[in-house]
Amino acid sequence: MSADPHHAADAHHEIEMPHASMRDYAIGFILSVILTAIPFWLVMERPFSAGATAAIIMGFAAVQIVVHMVYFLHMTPKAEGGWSMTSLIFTIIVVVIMLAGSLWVMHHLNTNMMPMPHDPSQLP
Amino acid sequence: MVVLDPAGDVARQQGDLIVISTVLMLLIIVPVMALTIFFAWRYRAANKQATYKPDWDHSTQLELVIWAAPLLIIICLGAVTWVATHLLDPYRPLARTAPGQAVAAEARPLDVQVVALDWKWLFIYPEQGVAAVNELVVPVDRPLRFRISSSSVMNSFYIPALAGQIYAMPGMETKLHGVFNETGSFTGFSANYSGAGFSNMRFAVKSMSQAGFEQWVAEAKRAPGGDLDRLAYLQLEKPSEKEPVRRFAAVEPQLFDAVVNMCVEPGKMCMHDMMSIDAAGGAGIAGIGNVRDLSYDKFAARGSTDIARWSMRYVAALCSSPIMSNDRPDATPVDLAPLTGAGLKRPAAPPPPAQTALNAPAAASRPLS
Amino acid sequence: MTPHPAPEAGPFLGRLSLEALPLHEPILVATFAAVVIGGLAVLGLITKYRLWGWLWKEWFTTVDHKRIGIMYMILGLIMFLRGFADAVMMRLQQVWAFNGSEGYLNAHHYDQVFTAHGVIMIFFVAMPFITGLMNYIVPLQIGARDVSFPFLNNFSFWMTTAGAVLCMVSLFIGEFAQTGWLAYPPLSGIAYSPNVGVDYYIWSLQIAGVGTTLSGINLIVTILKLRAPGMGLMKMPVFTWTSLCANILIVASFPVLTAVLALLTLDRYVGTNFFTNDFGGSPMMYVNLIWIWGHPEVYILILPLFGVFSEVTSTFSGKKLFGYTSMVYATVVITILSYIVWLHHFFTMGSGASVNSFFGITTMVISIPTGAKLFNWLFTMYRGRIRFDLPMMWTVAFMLTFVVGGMTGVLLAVPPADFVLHNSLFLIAHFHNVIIGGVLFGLFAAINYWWPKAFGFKLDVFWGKISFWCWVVGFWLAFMPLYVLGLMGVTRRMRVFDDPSLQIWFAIAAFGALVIAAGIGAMLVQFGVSIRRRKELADDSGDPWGGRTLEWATSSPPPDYNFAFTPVIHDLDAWHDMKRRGHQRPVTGFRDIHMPGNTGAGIILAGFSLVMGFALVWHIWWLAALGFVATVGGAIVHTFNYKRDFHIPAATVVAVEDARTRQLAAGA
Amino acid sequence: MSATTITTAPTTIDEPVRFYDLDEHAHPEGHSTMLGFWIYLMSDCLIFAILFACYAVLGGNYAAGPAPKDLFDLKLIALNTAMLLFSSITYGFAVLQMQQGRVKGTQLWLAITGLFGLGFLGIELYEFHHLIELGATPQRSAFLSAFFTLVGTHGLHVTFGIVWLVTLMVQLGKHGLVAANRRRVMCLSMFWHFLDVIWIGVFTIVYLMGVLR
Repeated sequence: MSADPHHAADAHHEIEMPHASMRDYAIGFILSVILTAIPFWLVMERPFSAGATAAIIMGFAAVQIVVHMVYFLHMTPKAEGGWSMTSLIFTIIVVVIMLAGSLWVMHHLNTNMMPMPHDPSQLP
Repeated sequence: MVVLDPAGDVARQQGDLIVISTVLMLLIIVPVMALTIFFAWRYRAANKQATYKPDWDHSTQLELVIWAAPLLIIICLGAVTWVATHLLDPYRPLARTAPGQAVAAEARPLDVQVVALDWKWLFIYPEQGVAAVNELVVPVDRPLRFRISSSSVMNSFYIPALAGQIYAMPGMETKLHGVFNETGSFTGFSANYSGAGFSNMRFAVKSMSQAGFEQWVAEAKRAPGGDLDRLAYLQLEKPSEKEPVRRFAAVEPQLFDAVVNMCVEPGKMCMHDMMSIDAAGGAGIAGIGNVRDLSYDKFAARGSTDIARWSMRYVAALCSSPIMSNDRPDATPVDLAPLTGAGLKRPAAPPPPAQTALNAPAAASRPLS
Repeated sequence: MTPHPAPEAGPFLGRLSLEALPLHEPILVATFAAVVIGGLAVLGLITKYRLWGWLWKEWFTTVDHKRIGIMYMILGLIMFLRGFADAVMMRLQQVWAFNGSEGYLNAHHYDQVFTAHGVIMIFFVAMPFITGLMNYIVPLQIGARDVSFPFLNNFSFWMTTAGAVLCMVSLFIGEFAQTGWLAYPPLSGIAYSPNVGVDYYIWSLQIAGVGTTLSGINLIVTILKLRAPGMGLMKMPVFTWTSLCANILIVASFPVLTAVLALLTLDRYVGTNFFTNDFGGSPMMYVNLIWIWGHPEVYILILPLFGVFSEVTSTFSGKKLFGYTSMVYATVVITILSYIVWLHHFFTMGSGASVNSFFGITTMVISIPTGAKLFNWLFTMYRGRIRFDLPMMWTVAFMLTFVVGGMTGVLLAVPPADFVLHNSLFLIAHFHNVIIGGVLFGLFAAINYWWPKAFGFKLDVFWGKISFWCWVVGFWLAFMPLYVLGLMGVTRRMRVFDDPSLQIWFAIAAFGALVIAAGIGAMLVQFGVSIRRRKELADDSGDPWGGRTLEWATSSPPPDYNFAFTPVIHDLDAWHDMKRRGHQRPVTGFRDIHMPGNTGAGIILAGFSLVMGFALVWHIWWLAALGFVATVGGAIVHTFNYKRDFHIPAATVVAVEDARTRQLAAGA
Repeated sequence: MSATTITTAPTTIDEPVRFYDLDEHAHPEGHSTMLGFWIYLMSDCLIFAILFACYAVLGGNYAAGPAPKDLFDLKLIALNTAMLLFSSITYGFAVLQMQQGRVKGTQLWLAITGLFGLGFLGIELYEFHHLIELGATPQRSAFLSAFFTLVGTHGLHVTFGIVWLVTLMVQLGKHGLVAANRRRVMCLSMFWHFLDVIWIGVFTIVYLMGVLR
C-alpha cells in the first residue's frame, strides 16, 4: 500500500481516466477470440480426455480474464493510485477463500452425512 | 452444573477441556485486568507523583511481549484443540468408557437410531427391534452409537449429561458416540430452534443397569402402542407437542434408512438412488417428468394449506428397489501416537488397526486421559 | 399453538386482508395504540410549529455527512428502544414460564420476539450507530468537506431507514419471522414458514443492505481519495483506519448476504431448490454461505469501536497512542482473518475433526491481534495523566468487560467445548458480552466524546455517571447468570422450562435487564437535561477534551463546509501537532466554497423501494411492479440532473468565520 | 474545564509550517467516481462468486433429472459468446470515438453495442424458453436452480446495462461530451467489460465444464 502523502491532493487538477487505444482493443479482441474458440473446440471435438480438457479450459479462462482486465478494463498497477489493483487483489483473495472454503466444507459435510450413492450397476 | 459435572465420559472430557482452556486463558486475562485497574488508578490525573511521559509511544521490547504472550497461549491452546477435536470427534468410536477403562476389542456399542420429529424424538433400537418416543433408555457403561436424522427441519440432538450435541438434519445422517458412567435419570432436548413446539422437545434419558435395560426392552415388546411401520411413522411424523412417552413393540426394519433417504412415503425415490443416478450423469430428458404430487398432508399441520404446488412434489421412484442399508463405517480413529503432552499418555500398545468393518468399534488399547 | 394458515392470495391485495392485523394479540394492540397516539402527537407538534419545511429542507434532503450521521444515530436510538423492549419481553417470559406456567407469550409471539430482537439489534441498531458515527467523524478527521458521493450518502441512509420501517410494519400488519435471526432453512423455507414473516425479514434486510453496501463504498472512497494533503496512510487517525477496514469488510461481505437472501427468496417465491430438503437442495449450504457474511459482520461492528477506544484512551491519557503501527497492522490482520473463521458457527453440523480444528485454530489466531490492541490501550494509559471523564470511564469498563467476552469466545472456538456449549445460553452470554461490552460501551464512549463536537455543548456528567453505573452493573447482572445457565445445559430460544432450580438465575438476569433499563432511562434523561442546560454546558473552544485529531480543529458544531481552508498534515495526531507548533487560525482570505446541493431523490427512491418491498411481502404483484418501475425510473430521472452542487459565497464564509473568531475570543 | 489542564511538551520546532492549504482548488467534481464504481463492481463480483459457489456445490445434484449434457447446445452458447465479444470491441470503439470528441460516433457505436447486447439476451431467452418448455425448469433440480440463477443474474446485469446504455445515449444527445458524460461512458465501459469477464467464468464453468461432466 502506497503511503504517498500527497496523492490525495494531487487529484486536484484533472480527473484520472484510463486512456484507451485502438491497438489495445484490437489485441484484446483477437486474443479473446482465440482464447474462447479453442476451449469450445476442445469440448466439442474432444481430442483429449475429460480431465485434461477441463484443466486446459480452466487455464484458458484464467488467461482470458487477465486479457480482458488488461486490454478492455485498462487495469494497471498505477490506476487510481494503485487502489484499483489493491481492491482487485483483495477481492480475488476473498473470492478464492469463499469458493475453496465452501467446496471444502461442503465436501466434508456431504461425505459425512449425505446418504451414499450405491453402485449404479445395481439399478435396473 | 451438568456441563462441568456430567455422567458420561465424553461429556466429562469436554467439561475438563473447558476448565483447562479457561485456566490457560486466565494466565493472560487476569494480569491484563489487574494491570488495567492498576494503571487506571496509578496514572489518574490527580496523582501528580506518577511519571508522565506524553510522547512515549513505542518500545520494541514491549511490542514483542504483547504480540508474543497471546501467541504463546494460542499455540498451547491450539495444540490442545487439535488433539481434543480429533479425540472427541462425535463420529469417532469410543476407545474407552471411563478413564483407564478401554473398550474391549470384541465389544459392540449399542446402536440407537434417532429421528427428530416435529416436535418430539423417536428412538429406534434396531437390535432389540423396539422403538420409543421421547424416552431414551440405555445400559450404563456400554458404548452407545447414535445415528441421527430429522424428518423436517434442523434440530440438534443434545444430552448434556452424556456427550456434546450434533445437528439432526433432514435427508442426512449424523453420528454421535457416548457412554454413561452412572445410572440415573437425565434430560435430553433439541438445542437448535425448530419452530413453535421447540421448547417442549425434551425427552427423558434413563441410564440403567444391563438387567434393567433388558427388562425395559422386554416391557417395550409388550407395549400396547403397536408396531412402527411406515404408515405409523407417517402418522407419528405429523407435528405435535408435548407427546407423552410411547413405545412400539416392533419396528419395520430399515425404517430409519428410509427416513434418512426421505423415502418413507411409498413411491418416492430414495436419496441414495437419486444420487446414484446423478453420479451416473442423471436420468436425462426422460427423467424430467418423473415427478409426482405428494399425496399426504405433512405440511398441513404446520399451518399451510395453500402452498404452491412445487413444494408438494417429489421425485418418483423408478422402481421399487429395496432400501439398501447405507450403514457406513465409522470414522477411522486418528493415530495420535506421536503426540504426547496436553494430558496424553504415550500408548502402551500399538494403536489398533484402521477399522473398516461395520459395527465393530475400535479396539481401544490406548488409555486416553 | 394457533395455526396460522396462509390466506388465499387475491388479485388486488395479494395475501393482505383485514386478518393480517393482529387484533387477537392484546400486547400488540396496546403497542399499536401507543404508537398511533405518540405518532399523532409528534406529527401534530411538527405541524403546529410548522417544522415540515425545515425538516424537509434541512434534514431529509440534506447531503451533509454530519446531518446524515446524526440521522443515523437517531434511527439507531429509536430502533434500540424497540429491540430492548423485545429483550425485556424475553426476560419476563423466561422468568415467568416455570412450574407448568406457559408465561404470557404464546410460541407464535415469543418466536417473533427473539427473531426481531436479533435482527433489529444487529441490522437496525448496531449498523446505523456505527455507520452514523463513521459518517460524522471520518470526513472531519481527514480534513474533508464531505464524503465522496454526498447524494449516495443520503440515499443509503434512507434505504437503511426504509428497511427499518418495513421491519417495524411487520409488528402491526402481519407478522415477523419466527426463525431465529439468521433464518436457517428448511425452517425458513416456504414449506415450514408459509406466512409473511420470513418475507418481511428478507425484504427489510435486502432494502437496508443496499444502503449499507453503498455507504461502505462511499466511505472507502472518501478515505482513499479525500484525505487532507500530507495525510499518508500511516498518518491517518486510528478511528479512520478502523473505519476503513470496517467498510472494506462491509463491501466485501454484504454482497454475500444479499446473494444468500436472494437465493432464499427464489426458493420461497419461485420454488427453486437451493436450500430445500428435496430435489438436490442443501440447507447446509445456506448455513455455510450466511456465515461467510456473518463472521465478518461481527468485525464490522467492533472495529470502528476499537478505533473509538484508541482515540479516547490517547486523548484522556494525554499521551500519544502506544504502538500506532502495530495497532494498524492488528486491524488489517483482523480484517483478513475474519474471512477464514466462519465455520466456527457450525462446528456441531458435523464437518469432521480436520475441518473443525482448522477453523477452531484460525479463530483463536484472531485473538492475538485483538490481544495486542488491548495491550496497546493498556500501555497508552501507562505513564499518562488519565482524566476520568465519561468517555474514559466507558473505555475502562470496556477493557474489563471485553476481555471476559473475548475469553469465552476463544473457549467457544475449541470445537469439543463448543459441542457442549453451542446454542446454549453460554453462547448468548458470550456475544452479548462482546457486543454490549464492546460495541455498545464503545458507542456510549463515542457519544459522550463527540457530542460536544456535534452540538456545541457537553453532556451532563451526573446523569451520565448514573447511566454508566446502571449499564455496567446491569450488564453483569443480566449476563453472568446466562453463563451459569449455559453451563447447566440450558439452550437458547426456550419459551418454557420444567426445571425449577433454573428460575433464580433467570430472575437475576431479569433484574439485570431492569437495571439496564434504568441505565437507558438515565441516558435519555442525560440527553434531555443536557439540551436544557446547553448554555451552561456550552463549549466555545471546539476542543473541549484537549483533542488530538483534526475534528477538534474546527468549531463545534462545525460549519457546513467543515474547514474554511483544508488543513495540511505534518504528523500523526494532526491537531495536537498543530497546537504544539503554535497554530494560528486563518481569519482572512476566504473564498467561495464548492459544496454539493441537497436533493430529495434519496428519500423518494427509498420510499418507492419500501412500497415495492411491502408489496412483495404480501404478493401484491401489480404494486411491486409499480414500485420497481418507479425506483428504477426515478433513479434514471435523477441521472438527468446535472446541476447537483453550488458555491457557498465567500461573504457567507467570512460571516461564519468571523462569528467563530468572536466566539473563540469570548471563550478565552 | 479539566481539558485545558494538560501540559503540552515545549515546542521544539521553530521552523514555520504551513497549517492550511490557503491556495486550494476544489476537487474536480466526480474525481472519485471511477474508483467508487470499480469498488462497486468488486462487490458485485462477490455476488457472482456466491452464485458460482452454489453452482459448484449443487451443480451435480440433478435429482434424477437431466444433466448439462442433455440440455446444453454448445453451438448456441458459442454464438452467444460471440455476441458478447463483439459488443466488447464495439464498446471499445465507442470509447475511442469519445476520446476524439465525436458525439455522433460515440452514440452510433453505443447503439451497435446495445444491439449486440440485445442479440445476446435474445439467444439467452430462447435457450431458457427451450429448457422450460422441455420441463427442465428451475424447480426441477438444484442443478437447474443454480444454473438458471447464475446465468439469469448475468442476463439481468446485461439487461440493466442496456437500459443504462439507452439512457446514456439520450444524455449524450442532450448534453454532449461534457465531463459528467465522459465519466459515465467510462463507468458503463467498466460495467460492460466486467460482464464479459463474468461471462468467461459462466461459459467455462457452467457450459463447457458442465458438458464435460
